[in-house]
Amino acid sequence: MFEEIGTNTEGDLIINVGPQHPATHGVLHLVLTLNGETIKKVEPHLGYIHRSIEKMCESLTYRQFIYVTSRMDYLSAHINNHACAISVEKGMQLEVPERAQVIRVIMDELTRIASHELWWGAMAMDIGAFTPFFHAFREREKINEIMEETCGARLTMNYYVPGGLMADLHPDFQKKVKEFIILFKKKIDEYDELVTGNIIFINRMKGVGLLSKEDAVSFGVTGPAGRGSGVSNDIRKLYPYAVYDKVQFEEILETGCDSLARYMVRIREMKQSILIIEQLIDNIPEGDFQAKTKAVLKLPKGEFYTRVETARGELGVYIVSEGGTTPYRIKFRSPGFSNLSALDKMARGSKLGDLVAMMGTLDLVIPDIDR
Amino acid sequence: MNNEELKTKITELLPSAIFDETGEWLNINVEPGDWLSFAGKLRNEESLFFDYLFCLTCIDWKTHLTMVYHLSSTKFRHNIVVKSTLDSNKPEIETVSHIWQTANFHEREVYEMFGVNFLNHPDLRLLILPDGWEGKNPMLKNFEDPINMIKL
Amino acid sequence: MIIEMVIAGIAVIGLFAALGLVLVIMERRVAAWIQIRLGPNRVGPKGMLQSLADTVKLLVKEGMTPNGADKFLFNFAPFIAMMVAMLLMAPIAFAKDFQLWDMNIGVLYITAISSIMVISILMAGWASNNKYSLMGAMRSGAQIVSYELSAGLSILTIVVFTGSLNITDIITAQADGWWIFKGHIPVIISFVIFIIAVTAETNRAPFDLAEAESELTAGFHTEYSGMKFALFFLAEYINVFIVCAIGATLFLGGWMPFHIGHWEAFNQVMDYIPSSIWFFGKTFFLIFVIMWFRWTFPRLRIDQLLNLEWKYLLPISMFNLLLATAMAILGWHF
Amino acid sequence: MFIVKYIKEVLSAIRSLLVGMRRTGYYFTHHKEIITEQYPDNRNTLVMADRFKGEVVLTHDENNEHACTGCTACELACPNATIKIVTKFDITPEGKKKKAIDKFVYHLELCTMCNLCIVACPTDAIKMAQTFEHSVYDRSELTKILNKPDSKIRAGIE
Repeated sequence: MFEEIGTNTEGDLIINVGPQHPATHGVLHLVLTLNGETIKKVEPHLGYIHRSIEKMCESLTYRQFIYVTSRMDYLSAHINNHACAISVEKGMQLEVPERAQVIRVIMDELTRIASHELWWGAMAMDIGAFTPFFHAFREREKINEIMEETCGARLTMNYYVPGGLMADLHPDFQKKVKEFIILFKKKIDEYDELVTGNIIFINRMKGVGLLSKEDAVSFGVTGPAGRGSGVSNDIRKLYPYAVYDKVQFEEILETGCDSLARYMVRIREMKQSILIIEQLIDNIPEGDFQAKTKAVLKLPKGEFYTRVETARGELGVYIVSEGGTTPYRIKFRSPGFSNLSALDKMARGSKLGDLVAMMGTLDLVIPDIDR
Repeated sequence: MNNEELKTKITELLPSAIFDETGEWLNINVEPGDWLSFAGKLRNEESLFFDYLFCLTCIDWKTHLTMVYHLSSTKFRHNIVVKSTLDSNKPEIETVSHIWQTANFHEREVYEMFGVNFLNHPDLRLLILPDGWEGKNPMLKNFEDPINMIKL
Repeated sequence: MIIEMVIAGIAVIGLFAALGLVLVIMERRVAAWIQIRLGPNRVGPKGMLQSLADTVKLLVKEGMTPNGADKFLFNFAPFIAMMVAMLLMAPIAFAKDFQLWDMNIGVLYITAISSIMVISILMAGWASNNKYSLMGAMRSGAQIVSYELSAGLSILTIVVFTGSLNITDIITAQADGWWIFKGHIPVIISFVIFIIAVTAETNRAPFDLAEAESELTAGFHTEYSGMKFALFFLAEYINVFIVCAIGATLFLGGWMPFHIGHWEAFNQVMDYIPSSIWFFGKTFFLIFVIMWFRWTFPRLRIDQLLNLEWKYLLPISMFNLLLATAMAILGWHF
Repeated sequence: MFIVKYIKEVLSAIRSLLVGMRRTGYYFTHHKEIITEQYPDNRNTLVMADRFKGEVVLTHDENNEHACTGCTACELACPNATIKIVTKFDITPEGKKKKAIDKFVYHLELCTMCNLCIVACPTDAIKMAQTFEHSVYDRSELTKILNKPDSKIRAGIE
């Protein structure tokens, strides 16, 4: 693997981007073949943060394995947990109380906003604008505070359990979320002033990292990255889970197929998430927050596949059960892994500076890729 | 298409397919030898149009390995699961990375984790594991690593 | 004569040190406030001594030379950067009658010397034996060479109006009003182009491709550490100061106070403010603008950077120079 | 026309840049918007959320009594083997043998604050504390024994 690094026979420059590199936001290792500034080939080398979560889960019970998945795509921890909780509930045919489902959706959407918020700041930083990072964190901090108050942690909350939630909402939750909505609506226009409308930014993103609709489907590029190529793949719309079929929202599709389209999808998606939260926040039904479950959970023999929409794309949780208290085999189809595989296709022929824009708009979270 | 229609259509394409409807989606068992031509038909047949391979994985059943392909169509929105049983002593199956490009990475992952050899794969190398792990397949049930694995 | 030179040398070095400290703290404070942070606030009153602490840290750090580096060039490059910065100090008029060397080709001298800067960057990038450094150096080579053209052309606008290359002459020509006010549109356009071009020439964001952090880790000074890095760092800030000083001299009247036509009383009040304060005030205002750019804009891509120069700035400034020449000949300025 | 388009392009580009500069200029001049928290300085006024999961503690009342029966539900619930309960047999005044905890060993270095042990506890003996400054100089200091010396189980808890 490392002999090939240097220059190849055609005199192209081979450089390593990562595992420690400011633009990879983690330990992603890309081997680039460059001709001058032009990229000829991108070759990802993964596994620097591989913990084999799938293998770990084989020895954890159905109550225990949910918390591990927060560490996968740590920016959409709630949504990962939601997928696992749904899988177990599907297997046990548990009815989740309405209240728990509504709260789950609100939490998921808050997580999605927080994740896009961080992506926006980090991507702007990749492009070279440092200020948006801090502005994005200001709003994200508010979400983290809401999470901390209700779930007890800021990033890896472990708030969902099979059958509902671990605890009821904090009394201040609704008030704080409403305050956040008002604040966020004010600040999202500032984002446009600072970054979206900026001519330098538009020029950096437009026509960069083209990924056609056919390729996006073929590479399995999902989430905002796929929707930027015009692929309708929002699991919340196509295969609604929890109460997503009862709320009004729009699936954002852009047809630009480039980095700017992927960027716009996320920016518009944040507004849709706010819309979903607005519909639900005043209509949280009263009742239990947790279904009655046995102390030891057992799934019947069979296979259970759950698809949810995380902030990065489609997360699949595939549980193969032999009827015991632990999964026999569990597979996480993580969105980042498939999204990354399209990077080579996108990057060929563009400039080195474009690579960071592409990586930024694919929104790569490395633990999500490596698992 | 619903499951019944899918069944009749698929039986036309591959008479030897065995169906199993216990799960959420239609399960189809195929022989590893039939897989490549069957996959091409699934992708290209106009009324099926399975253009989106959303999950590719393998299950170690100790006695044998099972490849699992989850397929979906972005046009008709129907899903199927294709399974193929491999011999655990010499697991081999044809690659589908030229039909669904996402299979490239997923097959590399299965190759290193389960040791399944994908015939005609363009770039079958270790993706996640570091150098020197060829032949040791961590996701197999009989894998032992006294240093890195902590038993609770 | 020798004593004079020694005193001047010490003064320049002292000014360098002071400027480095002031500009670094200023940059950090501007960045912090724009980014809704407090900024340095631990060392000294309100964190004012932070850059002194940083300097001490950099002094005691080990200056490493990579194994495969060209040792001589690697160690020599930061000094060239510093030398260029020092040479550029010579013709700048810091206050009334306070100038190291009032040469008759001051403006030409500045444009000539400032192009040597690129050599130190190329040298550093090449000698580091690091691919990132080399790419950074090559980028900045292409960048500085092309942006010198429009910087030079916009300076020429003022030379055309004044009819002299001498810095003192240019300043005295602005006694009845700064060029930015009495030069009409051509001077305003060339001022804008000058600011953009010098931002690029000093390798500062949004034109910091030579050290583009997210692409090339740290560009040409990736391998530098300790005092050698500090010299590059200092040279960057000194260069910013110098180009802003030149901008202030050419367009904003240097140490010349702000005068309005025949408002004698107002003009007299303005004259009471020392000329050095006028000079440094204008210079620091321009420095602030350049810092403001840095913390607002994303970075350009290399081809866009060259597009901007060759397709926009250069044609505009050439046309602008033509316009300015016509105006100077016809005497259409105040 | 080409020239008009060119000039319009330049002007709209400059405008978009000025819009951004106005926004950053606003924050440069409005210091009320600063959100920095000066952490070690505001330590005394810092209030953690009451559900914040900092570390597991075994609650003791003023009589140095706790509610842990040593049932090991928390030990079983823990995904990381963070908790180890060592039991012993106490002799009650009536002369009967009674199971009680000897040591409630808690490995903070392994804990992921997942809250599963708290949920599993049938007697609400353990809870999450809101502490968060856990740094120590030696790793062994993170292995804690939660029950205080000479503490007893509260009467009436089975």
